[in-house]
Amino acid sequence: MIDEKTLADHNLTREEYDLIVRLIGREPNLTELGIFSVMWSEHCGYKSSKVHLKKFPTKGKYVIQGPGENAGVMDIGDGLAVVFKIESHNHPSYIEPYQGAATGVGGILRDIFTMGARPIAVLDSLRFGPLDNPKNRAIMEGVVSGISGYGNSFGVPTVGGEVYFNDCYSQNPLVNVCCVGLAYRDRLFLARASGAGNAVIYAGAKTGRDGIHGATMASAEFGEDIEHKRPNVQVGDPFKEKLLLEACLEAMAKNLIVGIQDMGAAGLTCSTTEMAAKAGTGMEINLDLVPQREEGMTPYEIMLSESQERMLIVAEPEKVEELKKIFNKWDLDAVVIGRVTDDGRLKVYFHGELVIDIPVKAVVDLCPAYRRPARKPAFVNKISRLRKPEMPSDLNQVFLQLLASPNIADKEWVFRQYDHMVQVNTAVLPGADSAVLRLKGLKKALAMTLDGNALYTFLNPRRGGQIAVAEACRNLACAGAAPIGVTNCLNFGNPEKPEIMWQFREAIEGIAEACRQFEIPVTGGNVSFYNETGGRPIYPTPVLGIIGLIDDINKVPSAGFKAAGESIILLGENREEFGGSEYLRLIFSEEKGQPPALSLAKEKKVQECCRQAIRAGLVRTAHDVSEGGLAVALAECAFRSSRRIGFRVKLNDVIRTDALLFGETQSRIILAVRKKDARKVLNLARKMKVPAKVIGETGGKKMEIWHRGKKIIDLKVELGYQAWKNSIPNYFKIKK
Amino acid sequence: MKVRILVTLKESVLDPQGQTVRNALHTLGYHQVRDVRQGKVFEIELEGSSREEAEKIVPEIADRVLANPIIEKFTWEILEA
Amino acid sequence: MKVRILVTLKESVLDPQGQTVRNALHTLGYHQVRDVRQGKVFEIELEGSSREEAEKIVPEIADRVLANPIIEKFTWEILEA
Amino acid sequence: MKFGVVVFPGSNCDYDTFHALQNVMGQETVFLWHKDHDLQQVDCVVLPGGFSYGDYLRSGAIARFSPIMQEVKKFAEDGGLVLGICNGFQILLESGLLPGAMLRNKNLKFLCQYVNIRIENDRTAFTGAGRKGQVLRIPIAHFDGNYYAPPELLEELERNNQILFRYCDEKGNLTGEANVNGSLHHIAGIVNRKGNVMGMMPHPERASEKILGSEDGKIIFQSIINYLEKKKGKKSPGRTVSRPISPLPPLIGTF
Ligand SMILES: Nc1ncnc2c1ncn2[C@@H]1O[C@H](COP(=O)(O)OP(=O)(O)O)[C@@H](O)[C@H]1O
Ligand SMILES: [Mg+2]
Repeated sequence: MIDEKTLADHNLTREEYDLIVRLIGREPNLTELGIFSVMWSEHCGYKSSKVHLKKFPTKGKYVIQGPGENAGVMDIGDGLAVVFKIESHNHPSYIEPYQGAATGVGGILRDIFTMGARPIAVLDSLRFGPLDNPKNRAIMEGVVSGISGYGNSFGVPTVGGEVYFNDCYSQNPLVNVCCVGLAYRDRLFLARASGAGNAVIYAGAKTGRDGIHGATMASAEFGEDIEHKRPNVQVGDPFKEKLLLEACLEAMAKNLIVGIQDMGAAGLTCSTTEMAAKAGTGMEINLDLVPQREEGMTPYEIMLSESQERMLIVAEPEKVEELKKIFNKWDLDAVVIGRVTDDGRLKVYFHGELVIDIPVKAVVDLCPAYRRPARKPAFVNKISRLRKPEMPSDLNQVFLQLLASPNIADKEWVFRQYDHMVQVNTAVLPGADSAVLRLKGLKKALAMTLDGNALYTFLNPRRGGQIAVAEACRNLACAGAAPIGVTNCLNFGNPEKPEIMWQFREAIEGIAEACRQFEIPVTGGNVSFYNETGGRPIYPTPVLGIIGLIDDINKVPSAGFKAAGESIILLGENREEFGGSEYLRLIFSEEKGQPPALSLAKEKKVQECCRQAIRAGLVRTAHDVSEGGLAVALAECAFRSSRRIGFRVKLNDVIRTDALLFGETQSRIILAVRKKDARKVLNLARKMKVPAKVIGETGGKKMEIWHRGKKIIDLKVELGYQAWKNSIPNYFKIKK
Repeated sequence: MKVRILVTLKESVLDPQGQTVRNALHTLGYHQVRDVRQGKVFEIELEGSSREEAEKIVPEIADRVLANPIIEKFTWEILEA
Repeated sequence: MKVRILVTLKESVLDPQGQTVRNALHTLGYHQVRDVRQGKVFEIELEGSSREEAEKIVPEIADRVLANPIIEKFTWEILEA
Repeated sequence: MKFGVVVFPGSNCDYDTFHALQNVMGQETVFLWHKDHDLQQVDCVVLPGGFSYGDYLRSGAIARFSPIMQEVKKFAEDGGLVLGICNGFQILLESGLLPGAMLRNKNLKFLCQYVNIRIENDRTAFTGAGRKGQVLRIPIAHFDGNYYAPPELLEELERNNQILFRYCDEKGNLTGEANVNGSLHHIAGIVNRKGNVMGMMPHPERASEKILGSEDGKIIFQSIINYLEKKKGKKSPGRTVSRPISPLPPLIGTF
């Protein structure tokens, strides 16, 4: 009955099928095959990545819950816990940008509140093809409004993120969304169906034929047949999700819930089997009781539907009535559809017939793990060789061009569409290195950031992974925050290709090494493979989401200059490095060379020094040096000051001027301090053995940079500001 | 020439807006209302177009710009020739 | 019974959505498009209603709920009896 | 004074407003559930921001039918103070408690940003603590804040001094650029003829603490408190927050 075509349609190999037959002791029926197919998909089963993900450090003093649950949980003291996780929604966002991105937000929000936390912030990492192509603009417009449409309505602030453009994303945009939630430490909930005899309750939206096989879609490469995958897209209902949030949190606070899991990828299938497997129990459900939006749905469709805004809850029978009352108060359905059993099996009834009967362990825990072959791609050595570029004649012009590069230009066009202030906690709004959220009633605060540099990772995946961690932590350090936990989204091509697997393995090892060095545990994340269309993979794109803790929110510096006449200090040192820079890419169209060198030990010291200076109350402005180099970082400090204060900087490093201005040497932070405090900061740096010097002063209406006695940059702040500010909006201006 | 294009969600696609309107109507006592689907309407004025031209470009416009064929469908008609 | 209600902005109210669509169409080379107005369409399924009942309640629903009379106007028709 | 913040399904600034009134302004504050008919003897009703009923039909269009709104209408007719913020303003317009309507922002995008608004009339219950011409820096966050009214009505609003706030630049000039959503006459907030019902698009509760970047929003809350104290002839107890402020909202809707 199950032929090769059916297997291929389910993305299962003959070997995997044989394993299924062995595990359940007979041939599966089609519905059971569907269940294995989604649960053993790359998206749910992590079959190509599992062996490598083990390399991440996952323990640490703050960790309450590491990988394996819906989200990671960190203890931040005062009886509070932070719950956070990142998720990709790449393929759906290409097919239907608005709904794809919107439901991506919806999914990650549920991951957070299913654990008992109230979502307090969202961050988004977006990657598109270049904006001169109208198709890319349409995708970006749709994605941004989808995120805004869902998050704003739900009432969670979208406080930060990143946007990056490169042709490799034209057919495969990336939409990664990270959510941060806050919970009481002693009121966390897990996805466990404990206690045989307990009721299994279905809550939330009705089930329709939405997104059937979304998970397998996320686990396959796009070919020419993309058209027929289209119906998989789901429509989100943020209003319903908001009600679901309030109802769930209320039921949790009233202690009515034993275990709970959202129905995300693979819907009922995933939530029933996982909850039972984790608790070592079984489950029996009756599909006739599942609220349905459409008529004539088959067990296959009901089990695999990915309709949004649904939850599966396990509760003690005597609490069911009160639970229902709460959901009804919030105008939501909550119905008992089955019960927990102790036989370790998932038994599903439909029209009085037993249509599924399989061991949950087989589905959840026995998915094969592959150690896929890895091979260093031939191109790596070739692209890492770089001839030094010719020195441009007009550096001011190059500077302006860089400021207007969409990768560097102001992203306000994006975050202005996001409600980034709802919940009245956002103390540092988008536009700074990291977002800062106050915790009402407390002095401590949270900082958060998303970071990744795919070009670096493409050129050298191991170092790219390390730099992503280093840069994210550096962003936190600029807010005075110490990193406490990591989540990550690994966006890669087809893992069945050894070259992709090599990139993946290298990047993971780089990230793991850096996390170990910074002593921060990885508490969760997401792997998105098969980001290829027509055989062309994206650049390997790891995105790191890191949470930091701030002792005293009143000492957080701003990202822009605060006043004229302050000393500008550079922590770290300038080196002659061109590889992987935006400068090379934009001006010379070269995506080549080695990414900047990184010493994790030095990086850590620079960050620690920055943090200590901030804690001592000495720092007025802090900003790290990243894409675009030192000149761009200084310009951003000018642009982000409310009065657009200029600067004059004098440098004497014996390196090429263009490398000094635009090279992306790591481990550098710009500080602005009151003149009288400059000495104190330098002393602190000397004690910590961190290179530091005063390089100039804030003030005036111009950006001036001198190199060894020669003025090399001389530009009105306003001119640079306009180029930086208008670049992205100009692409979207409607031509009348 | 004036044409009208109606864009609505495909039957099987969730329509949260329509559902909310239906619920509101029930609350107001309009229990006869069994189902509501909400969509968009575009009224387009075409300059000096013939019927043949309209028949060529209107579906094209609807498909490329006004509707997202993945989740929406459209119908159209000529209001004034 | 199935009815269709069209809700559009009054002529006197500026319709930026319609204008944006028109501009987008011009950019794509559809220069025949002189004007676009965008509105909403509701398709409502009424249970066991007679034509008289529909004629009573549909305008009522449209006026009370579906359209905001300050900025919008509506028309309606019976699709299926 | 006693404030009541209405909770509609989809409200999402309910706790923000509650926090500003209770924890920042030190006033007794309660939530009012949309299915209830009881206004709990509050002195002022606040309709908070958010997306009541998802704003799926039109912003604020469905909330006006909820049971609590019948009471709010009566309360307003009897002269009670009603403040609508953002979605609350939209609900007041839809329910006819304030004149006019909201269109989509002129750039057809959701806008979340600080704006400057100029106080146009400081002789109302909602602006008494400020002065005419004063510029306040308060954030907006909305999709439909492009105020519209037919010409006769606009003229009437002008004539009766019902326009309380207009979008302006930081110096108070009514530049086209400052009018980010395209509102007619730069209108950011209006009051009814009787002066007891006010709606504004900017969010004063988001601008009530220094740590969030602005405290200008407090002027609106303070005005209301001053007005009520004067009317009732007694002082508000002032900052009387006894409970520690919790970083997480209480359970909304469990009352
Ligand atoms: N997609 C986005 N959503 C929200 N905020 C964004 C987004 N993209 C960029 N930002 C904000 O713009 C600012 C600049 O981003 P970026 O240049 O990537 O910062 P950095 O290099 O310091 O990580 C940051 O505050 C960031 O949070
Ligand atoms: Mg940075």
